[in-house]
Amino acid sequence: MSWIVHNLWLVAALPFAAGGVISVMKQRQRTLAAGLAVGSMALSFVLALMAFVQVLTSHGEATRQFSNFAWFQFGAEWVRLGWLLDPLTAVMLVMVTFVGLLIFIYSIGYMAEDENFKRFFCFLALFAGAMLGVLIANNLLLLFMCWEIVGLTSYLLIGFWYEKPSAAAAAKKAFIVTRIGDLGLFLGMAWLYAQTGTLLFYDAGRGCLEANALTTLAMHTTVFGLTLSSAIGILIFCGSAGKSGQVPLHVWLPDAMEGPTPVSALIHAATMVAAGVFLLARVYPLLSAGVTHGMTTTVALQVVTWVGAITALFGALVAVAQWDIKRILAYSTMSQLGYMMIGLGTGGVSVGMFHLITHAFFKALLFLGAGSVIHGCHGEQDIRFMGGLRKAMPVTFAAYSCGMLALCGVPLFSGFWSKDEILHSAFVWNLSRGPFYIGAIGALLTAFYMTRQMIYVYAGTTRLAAESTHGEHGHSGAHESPKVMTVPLLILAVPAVVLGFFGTPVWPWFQSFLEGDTANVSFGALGGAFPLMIVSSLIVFVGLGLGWLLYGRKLIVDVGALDRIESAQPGLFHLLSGAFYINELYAATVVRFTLVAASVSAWLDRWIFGGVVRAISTIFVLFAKVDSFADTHVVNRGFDAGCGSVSYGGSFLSKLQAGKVQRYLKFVGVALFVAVALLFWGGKA
Amino acid sequence: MNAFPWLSLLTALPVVGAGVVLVAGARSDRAARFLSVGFAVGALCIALLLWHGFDVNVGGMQLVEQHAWVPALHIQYHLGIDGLGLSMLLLSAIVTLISLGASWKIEDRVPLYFALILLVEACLFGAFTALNFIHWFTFWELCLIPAFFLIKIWGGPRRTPAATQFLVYTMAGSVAMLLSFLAMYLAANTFEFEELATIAQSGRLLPSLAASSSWMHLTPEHLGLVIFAGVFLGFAVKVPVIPFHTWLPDTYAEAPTGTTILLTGAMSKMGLYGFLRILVPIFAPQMQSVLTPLLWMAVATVVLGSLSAMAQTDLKRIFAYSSINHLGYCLLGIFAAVRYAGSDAQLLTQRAAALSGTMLQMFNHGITAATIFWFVAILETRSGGARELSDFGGLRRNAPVLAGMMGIALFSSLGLPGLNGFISEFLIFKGAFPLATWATALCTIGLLITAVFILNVIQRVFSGPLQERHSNFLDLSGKEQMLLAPAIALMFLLGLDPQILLSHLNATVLQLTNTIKF
Amino acid sequence: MTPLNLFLLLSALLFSIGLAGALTRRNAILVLIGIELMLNAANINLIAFWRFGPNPEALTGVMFAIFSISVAAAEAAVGLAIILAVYRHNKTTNLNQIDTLKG
Amino acid sequence: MSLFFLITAAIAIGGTLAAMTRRNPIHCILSLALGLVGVAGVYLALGAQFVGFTQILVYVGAVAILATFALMMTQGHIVSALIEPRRAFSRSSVSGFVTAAGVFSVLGWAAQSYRPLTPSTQQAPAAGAKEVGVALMHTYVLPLEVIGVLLTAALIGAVVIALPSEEERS
Repeated sequence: MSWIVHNLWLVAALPFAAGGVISVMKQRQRTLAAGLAVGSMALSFVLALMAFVQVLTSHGEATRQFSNFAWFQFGAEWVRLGWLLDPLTAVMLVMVTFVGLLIFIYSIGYMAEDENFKRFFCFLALFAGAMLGVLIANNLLLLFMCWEIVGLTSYLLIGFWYEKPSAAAAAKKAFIVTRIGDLGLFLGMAWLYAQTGTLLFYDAGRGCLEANALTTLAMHTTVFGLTLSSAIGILIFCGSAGKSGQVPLHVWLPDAMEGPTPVSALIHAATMVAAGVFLLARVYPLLSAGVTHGMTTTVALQVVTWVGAITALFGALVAVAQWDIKRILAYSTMSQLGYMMIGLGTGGVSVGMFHLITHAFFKALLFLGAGSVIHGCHGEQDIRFMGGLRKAMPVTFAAYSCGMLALCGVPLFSGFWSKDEILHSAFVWNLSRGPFYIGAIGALLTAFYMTRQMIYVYAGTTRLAAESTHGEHGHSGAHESPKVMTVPLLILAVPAVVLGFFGTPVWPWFQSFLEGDTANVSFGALGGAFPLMIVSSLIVFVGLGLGWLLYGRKLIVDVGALDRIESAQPGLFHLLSGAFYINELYAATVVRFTLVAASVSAWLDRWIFGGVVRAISTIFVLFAKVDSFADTHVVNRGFDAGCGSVSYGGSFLSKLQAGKVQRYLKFVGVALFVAVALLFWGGKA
Repeated sequence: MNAFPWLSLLTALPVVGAGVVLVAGARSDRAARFLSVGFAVGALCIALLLWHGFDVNVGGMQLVEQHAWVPALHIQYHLGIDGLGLSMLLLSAIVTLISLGASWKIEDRVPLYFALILLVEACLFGAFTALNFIHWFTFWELCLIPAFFLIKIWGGPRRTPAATQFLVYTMAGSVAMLLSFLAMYLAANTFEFEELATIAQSGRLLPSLAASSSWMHLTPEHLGLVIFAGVFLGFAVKVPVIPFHTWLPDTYAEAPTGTTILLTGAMSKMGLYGFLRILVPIFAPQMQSVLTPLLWMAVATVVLGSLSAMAQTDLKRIFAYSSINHLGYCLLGIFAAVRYAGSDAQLLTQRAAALSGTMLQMFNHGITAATIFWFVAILETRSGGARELSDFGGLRRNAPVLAGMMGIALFSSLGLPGLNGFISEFLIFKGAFPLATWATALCTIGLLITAVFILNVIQRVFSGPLQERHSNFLDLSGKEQMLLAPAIALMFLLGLDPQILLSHLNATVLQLTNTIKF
Repeated sequence: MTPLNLFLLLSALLFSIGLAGALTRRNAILVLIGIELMLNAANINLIAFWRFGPNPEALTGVMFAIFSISVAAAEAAVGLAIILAVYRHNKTTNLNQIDTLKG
Repeated sequence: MSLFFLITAAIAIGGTLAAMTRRNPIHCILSLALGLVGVAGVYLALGAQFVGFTQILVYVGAVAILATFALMMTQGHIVSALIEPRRAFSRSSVSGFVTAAGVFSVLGWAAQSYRPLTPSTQQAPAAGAKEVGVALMHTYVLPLEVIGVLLTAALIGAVVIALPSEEERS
């Protein structure tokens, strides 16, 4: 086993350590903090490259290597953790560290004026560590732990501007909504553990993703006629749906744009949301357990596909009617994640992962570009107030255009290849053509809304000054961002354009790499995929054209002007801009239900449980009352009288106690009289 | 048999401490504070020494001290610890220190207060080491007295009803338990836990119960259930299990925060300790026969506890309910462990996971809850006694370190991986899921709601705009950071390397899993 | 009427005279004297019962009387001393004016 | 029923009556001495010589003298103060007399109606100085010692009580 496999943990540990060190540093040690974070990330990147090379140069079985160790024991068993290096890990490592490194650098510029600069880098580093931990984990438990820490850091970063109540609320929402999904993952994990007795993915034949375990899991059925593997798979999918913003757990993702833009780029576009897809890719053997020769599929994969399809369409539809530049991208991200799910469900790991990788680059690019735009417009995020930025921010515009074209799937850009492959696998899916049609519509919409955004932001003249009251900083006009921000943009633009060539049907290097094969150039494959490519290209161009038709022909001048769709179909537009009112629906149902349940529970506590106790105590009090009634009116009558006479007698006796000795003596005499009389006549009787 | 009496020494030390604090502290409050901390540190040192000398491969009792006490009634002075007892001793010692730390600002009758805290500690030590019912019961009850006075004298505005409710409620449970044990004594002629367990596991307890106390012509099985119900009630009130919990929120809210720390950190563990030490070895068949209601109770404790916490606005009440919720997971683990009879390897593994998780959770919850209440105490003193959520907001601006450290404690309570709460909850769920699937699945709701209300606390206290009146709110001083750091470090330590604790618990767990027979 | 009854009657009369004196006189010394009289009446009873009792050889009644007289003497001595002390304090022996025993 | 008894009884009754009714305390004490002599006679009539003579020694010889001294030490210098005012029918004296009469009525009733269960048939035993002395030195030696101690204590106590206190002396 090579050095890098043994020490793969360093990839995750370095940023963690950096985060830990930064957390105890002084607030003003800004340069050091940023340096530590960037340095650790750079080192991780180097290590990731080494790991990549290691995988690249090994063949067959050797492409998957792991290193396990014992963690703690319970009863007779030990819980073992470990890390794993396989093509999936390697490619993700490189992507995350590379994108992460660029975003770290970008953040130096973007956050330069923030007073909590140091804390930002602390959180970023922690996030990177946790994310890399997810990638290298060879144990679902370890993966889950890092997964949760990813969620935590996401929470911290979304709520980074904690003084904004909306940011704090968005952070909370993100954490809770993803946690709902995580509970499914948690249960799935417990179930898997119970069934297979291990959570190690690969453990020389004993792991839970290896043939022995999978055969058993696929054989047994459980509720609803699901096979165990599907049931567990669906539970695990809950977790990834939460993280990847799949319907119905998507509501947190648009709100998460409250965080600083680099965070949106890093976490909510490139890496964390992709972790959901990565998780599914990781447990793909489980999801697909029981599939024989690709003829049938499993329930779990169907669920993944359909949820992905719905999300893809949903995100694309809603993105059409957004005004916030980042929200458009957020819904777009959702939609693209849906594509990945479709790809994963219909075509397998390589299809989904390819889009994941290309998407990570161009979406990070788009977000960073959006961040640059926001930075240039002094914090303005509403595209209605932008416009004409092509001249003001040429570099940003150029880079952004690459990203936009890649996202739309314009031929030869990276997004084209990966999306096309998804559509292809959806097309040949044997169960239904539904996902394919949905995917096609989504692609059309994607091209449409991106055109709309581009035109709003970059075309025409600036509308920023028109609304001078809105510009908080009082600057006039937009300006280009500093080099520290634009250089990462340009670097990212390169893979956004060319990365797709690593996975074309002609030379499916990426796919073969993931499967541990060597890729061969075969032009024959092009023949099968070619018609579909034409179709999808057409779809994209129709979308672009539609966008230009609606927005480009006659440029927007007035800030307050209605959207073209809004003026044509106001009802539809509002439905879309309100994201189908899912938030409101949840607020009215789930949230309300929980709140009601909470107050019911408090009520139960007060009136039922407390009530029983109170009833019992009341019964006792009642007894006491009855007793006291009897006392007052029956016993006490006598008792009172007795008391009265005692008190009278007391006062009488106290008068007797006058200190007169003779009077005392007199009583003795009387007492003697009485005693003798009693004795005498009593004795007689 | 009777080696050096470490355990007696450990129990006696705080008692001596209480005396010294009362006498020496009469002159200066400062002396009282430092002396009490000194004695608590001494106790912790002894506990750590025990920890160090503990033989991790032995499942049974160690450091046993056994002397006849009242031979006619078979009452013995019988002490000993296994892994569970040891971890509880350590927990009590730590929690006492935290409690003392959080009580530092008490100004009224200082020596008495600190002496009472030390007395509680002594009672805890006594209860966690005793192996004879009467001996144990003495400490169990004795514990209530200093706690009662702590609440009654230093509590909040509604302290008197709270203290009375606390005392009467727990006493009622104890009385039921005492009666049950008397019945068992009549049957088995012993008060020894281990002997009773042996007798019960060999199936001789029920026939002799029926022979000795044939009450209302019940069958032996029913009689066994009645006896079990009595003992169960005693522990259920202490833990508390919903619906026997109504004393808890009032008590925790009204008690001075230092006392709340002791109550939730250590005293609530006495109930769970009883479940593991007494109910599981002796009454496993009875538990199994009423397992469905028991599981419902566990689910209710988890879910309703967290939901009620969500509905509260007072910080102390929130965390009071949160305690109920967290201990509910322990109940789930315990009940799931006794669900199925048998001893095949699979079952034993699940059981071991559930019980390991339970014991770990007891320790972890003690540390975490105590630390959280410490932070509540800090918030309380700095804001002049405010505890309502609406009293705070935006404190992170002025007190970033406080926000960070308290955040860590809160996330530990939430069950964030990397911190201590996660491993125990995972083990419990891991073990309980195959044994009691639906109950475990329902309990995950509790995990979610816990996240909701804890994040809510963070949001309401630390985020948002800073309230005007807190503009002078001070961050933690260096000294406070130094004091709190060990607790936080412990959370990380146990979260990252739970084997530290589990290695000591494991032999005990193994033994316990094997005692569940029917 | 046996002789015993006569003695008893005499004793009762002397006792009542002593009692009447103790109750009516104002002078503390005279009250004390009344009490002494009552003691004497009791002694008469003791002697009479000894004399006419079933077992006169035992001398029980006589002994009782002797001891009683001794105690009475002691009592008289102490009582008179107390009266002296009280007088020195209150400048009176009139019991109507001495009520320090008042409760 | 001897004449001796009747005489002595009459002396006793008369003396004591006078002692309790005379207004001049000196007279009272003197009458008391007479009455006590009568009681001593009654003892003699009952055959208890030793007790009778002890009675004379103790009461007539000591207590009466003591009372006289006490009287003189308290109010002896104001003769008029000694004479009690005539107020025979004041409320308290009437109630005193009534109480005494009541007591007498029940006691007398009891005394005259008493019937011994075993009527005595024996002669009066001797209870002279010798018999009493033997009994005191044998059967009753412990009570004797105790009474000795008591008397000593009473003596000392009386002295202590009667002593003037510090401030009175100075």
